[in-house]
Amino acid sequence: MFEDGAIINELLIERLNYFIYVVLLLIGLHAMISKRNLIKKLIGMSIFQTSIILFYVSIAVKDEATIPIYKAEHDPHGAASKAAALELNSTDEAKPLYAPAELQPEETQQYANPLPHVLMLTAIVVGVATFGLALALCLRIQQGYGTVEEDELLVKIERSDARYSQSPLAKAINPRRRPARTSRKPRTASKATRVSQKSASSPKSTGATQTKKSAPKTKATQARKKPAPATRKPAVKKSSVRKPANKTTSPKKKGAE
Amino acid sequence: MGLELFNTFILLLLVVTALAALRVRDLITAAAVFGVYSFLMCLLWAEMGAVDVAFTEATVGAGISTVVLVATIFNLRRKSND
Amino acid sequence: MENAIAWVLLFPLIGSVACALLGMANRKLCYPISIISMAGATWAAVETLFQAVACPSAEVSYIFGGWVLDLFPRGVGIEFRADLLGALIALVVVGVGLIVSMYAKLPVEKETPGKEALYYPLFLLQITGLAGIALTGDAFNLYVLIEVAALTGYGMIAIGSNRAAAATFNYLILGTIGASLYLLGVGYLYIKTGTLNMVGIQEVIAANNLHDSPAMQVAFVLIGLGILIKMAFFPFHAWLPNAYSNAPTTTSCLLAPLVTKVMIYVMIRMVLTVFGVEFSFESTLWSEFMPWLVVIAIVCAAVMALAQREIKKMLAYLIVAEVGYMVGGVWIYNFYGLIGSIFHIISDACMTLCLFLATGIILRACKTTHFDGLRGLFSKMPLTMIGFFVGGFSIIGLPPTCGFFSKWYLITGGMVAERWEYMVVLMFSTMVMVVLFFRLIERIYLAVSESGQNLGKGHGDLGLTKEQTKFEEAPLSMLIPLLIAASIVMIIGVYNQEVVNQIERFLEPFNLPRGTGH
Amino acid sequence: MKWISLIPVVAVGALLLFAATDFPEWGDPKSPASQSPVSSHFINNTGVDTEVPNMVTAVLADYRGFDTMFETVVVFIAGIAVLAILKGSGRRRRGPRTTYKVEAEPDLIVTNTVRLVVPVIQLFAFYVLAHGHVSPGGGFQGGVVMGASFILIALAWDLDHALVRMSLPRCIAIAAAGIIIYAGIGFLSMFLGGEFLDYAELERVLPVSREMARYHAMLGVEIGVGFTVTSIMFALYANLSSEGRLKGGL
Repeated sequence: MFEDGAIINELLIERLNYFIYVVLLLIGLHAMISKRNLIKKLIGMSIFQTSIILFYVSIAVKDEATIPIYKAEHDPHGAASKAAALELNSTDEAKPLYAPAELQPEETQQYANPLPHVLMLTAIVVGVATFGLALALCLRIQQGYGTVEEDELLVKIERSDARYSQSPLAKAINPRRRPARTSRKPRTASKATRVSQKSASSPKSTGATQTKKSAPKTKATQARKKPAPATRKPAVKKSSVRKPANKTTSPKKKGAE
Repeated sequence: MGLELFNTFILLLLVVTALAALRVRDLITAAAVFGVYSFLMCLLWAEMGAVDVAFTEATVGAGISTVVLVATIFNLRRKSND
Repeated sequence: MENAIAWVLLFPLIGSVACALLGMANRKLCYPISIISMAGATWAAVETLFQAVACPSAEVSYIFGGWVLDLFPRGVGIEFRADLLGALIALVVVGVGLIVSMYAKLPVEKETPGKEALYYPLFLLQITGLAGIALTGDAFNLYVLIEVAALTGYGMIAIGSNRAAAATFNYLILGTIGASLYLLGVGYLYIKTGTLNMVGIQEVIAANNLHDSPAMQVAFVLIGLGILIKMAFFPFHAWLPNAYSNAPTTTSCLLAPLVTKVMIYVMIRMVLTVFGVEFSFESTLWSEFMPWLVVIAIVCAAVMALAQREIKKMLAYLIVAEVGYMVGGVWIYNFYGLIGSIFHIISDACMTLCLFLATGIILRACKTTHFDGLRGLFSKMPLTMIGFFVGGFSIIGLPPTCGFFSKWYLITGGMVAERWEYMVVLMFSTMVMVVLFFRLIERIYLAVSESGQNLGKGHGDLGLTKEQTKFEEAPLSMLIPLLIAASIVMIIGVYNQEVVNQIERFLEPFNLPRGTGH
Repeated sequence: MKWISLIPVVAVGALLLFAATDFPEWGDPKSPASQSPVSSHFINNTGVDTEVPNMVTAVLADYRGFDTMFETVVVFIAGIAVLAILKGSGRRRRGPRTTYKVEAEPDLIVTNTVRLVVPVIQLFAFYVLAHGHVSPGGGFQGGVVMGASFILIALAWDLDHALVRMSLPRCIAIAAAGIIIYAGIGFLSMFLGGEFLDYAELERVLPVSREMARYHAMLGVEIGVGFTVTSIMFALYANLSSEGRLKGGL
């Protein structure tokens, strides 16, 4: 039905607003789905939301209508109503007469519909709230993973997930070693392991398996995982190394907070 | 007719700025173009009689959003891969 | 008390502001404040429910700002309407909120240290948003409340780890698409009907005969799509498992039972109250193809749940499967199916709460939720495990629990409506859940003898010492909410007829088919 | 892979264009939205009900005041959530921040200009807030402008300079106070016998008519909104520009 020239014509000429809002909405939606950069996704999200607001504002438009603020002759505190009030103030029933008069239906046509405007004020504010929150998330992701590119992020997340979802049976070679710090509080956990990394950076325990370019957390993962299945000794050694390292970090953390 | 032309012009410019904001690889530029987009939108709404909405969009969309976006990008990598 | 319906929201709202203010001075105050405000809200919700039950029209209407219906046209003010369905769901929301707020003390202290004054306000506002969704009678107000619930949800999930922040970002993008599509759909409704009040919209649809209007059809699709994204229906579920399994314990305890279920409530509300039965089921094709989508959704979610090795992830996929149940119950277009759907919202909220509370305790005790970390837990914490399995049995659908009865109605609905595919898939997923939970039972109950001896072969290298299987029950502030939740699951199961009576009374005026729908 | 994402986009687009053909004429005063009793009531009776000339303000703060309260709450949530997400996470500083090294000394011309401009901006913010009843504006716009003035201080000097004037605990306190003002007016009218947010009941404590009680209560509500928005907008900027560390310039 879109091949019909009349409809295209109607859309492009008479309802350009409706057409452009759809175009903007699609641009935003496509950016949200396909862009790899998280900030770009957010810009797309904002475009998506503004296009919907454009649609609502388009609903409110009336031909020949002005903005939804009373003109002087309808203003409840304007000159016209004051004059009326002064004239009629002498009688006892002044109050109902003082009250501004209701507009007649033909006068209603002079003003744009205020309701969509109100709704969109709310929507704009909700939009900026979401936007701010999403930016905070971006910062947090940057701090955690060092990137806001989705494809790089996915790789790093996959690596850290592989560590968290590892079975405690596979980890617990040494029965006395509980599967400590697996999934909760990864920040402190990663910190502890990182410090342990620094203190125990002698090549004997960790080996040459580390890569320099990845995030410290994943470094620690590899360092912890690799020696464990190989032999018992490095695991025991590592745990003994990590304990004091953990102790040294905890007061520092308290101080920072 | 003059207003209609203005309307059409802004609508087309909106599409251009929206595409440009998503296209450029420099995020600061993207933020700036996004600010332009918001401001055009504000103009359009003012023209359509939604003065309150336009005012809010001018302060929130073109103002605070852009500032906050730039402030965030300063803490991230400026170049984007797409 | 005539303002009870407003107090349902106002109690948590005041509580959150008080938490934010007083929590800055002393963060220990947050926990009692949240309990008090949730208790108040629960009282108000109970009161509202009783009012609705007592009222002959079975609904309580409350218009904010004094724009009463006699003097002003419908839709001038924002209306809150607690019919039986809305009041029931609101009660479930604040009830779950109360239980979780009791539970929250230790997990919040442990997982988000120093952030209590920020966490509790979000927690309470989440409940405000969800309870508001259940009660509101205004389509746009619903959008605002959805966003309140969504934004607090993002904050509550991302407050935890970096991984949670990454998961939240996906949730935020998808959630915003969903909410925006809903907003767009409301715009389409508005452009065709000129009102935002839910009852008003339906009046206009009926009066102007808008059943075949393309804009209305598209509005229906947009709203439906938006809600399906928000409720994590199968193809759109991508945000849910990661977000819930990485969230702090209290957050997942609150969000998992409520968010998806409240969105299903919104779908039922849209179908029955806003668009009307005739429009939703007869003028659109949704009742033709949705059951088939539900079949795909349930099968995929059940299989994915089967593949998980971690309780939290597994439960997250179970939620996705349960969403499929309830959506199917709506779209088979049958009286009993809808009863089952509504009842399942209630019972699923209770049993999911039960499971997540228990999982939180497991996580605290074992530091892991991996299946292999659970060996011998029964001898360590028997009460917690009983709570866990009450929830599990309810999900499977064993008789004394409420899950059995809601599933019973769903299956009856499928049978009466002759949607065999839906029935079969319900059976199938029940089987999957049996496998899931008995796999856990095997690990938790059977793998260790009572003396804590290593059973050795056949169960892998258990390597548990006596110390590890020593009786060490969870702290009372966590155990009591779990036991309350477990007993609620049983109580609703025992008194299921009372609940069903009210749901039937709510559904009576809609003239749903009791036989085949078409 | 990129073309896969086009499928849903094209589908949604086709759907929307399909519906667009069913819309009423552009700017048609007889369209259902413009003709509905609700919209005409707002246009015809706002003056009678509330005596506010700006219908948008009246609908926003009074007829749909409940929405607006939650809108304020949403802003509050955003502030709290951003604080919660970023608090204590910004200690590990790395990455490209150093490439945008800020000059140690704030620029003389900039600071002096800002010194001159900020009072004007703040005055304008008050004007926008208070004059929202008769002209475009209101609590949100005024609040945002006010918040922007603090952001300007933070930009011209550095964040510490602005945080001296508006520390983060104070931000939260002011934001909470805004909601308390808003909800408090609602409660007051509830305790005076009306529904929640029924400002007309305030006539019993205000020496004015029911309509003017609505008028004045709306101003109070807008002030509450302004409080919350001001502080949260600044808190957003402060947190995002410093990754939650709340130190240093941009």
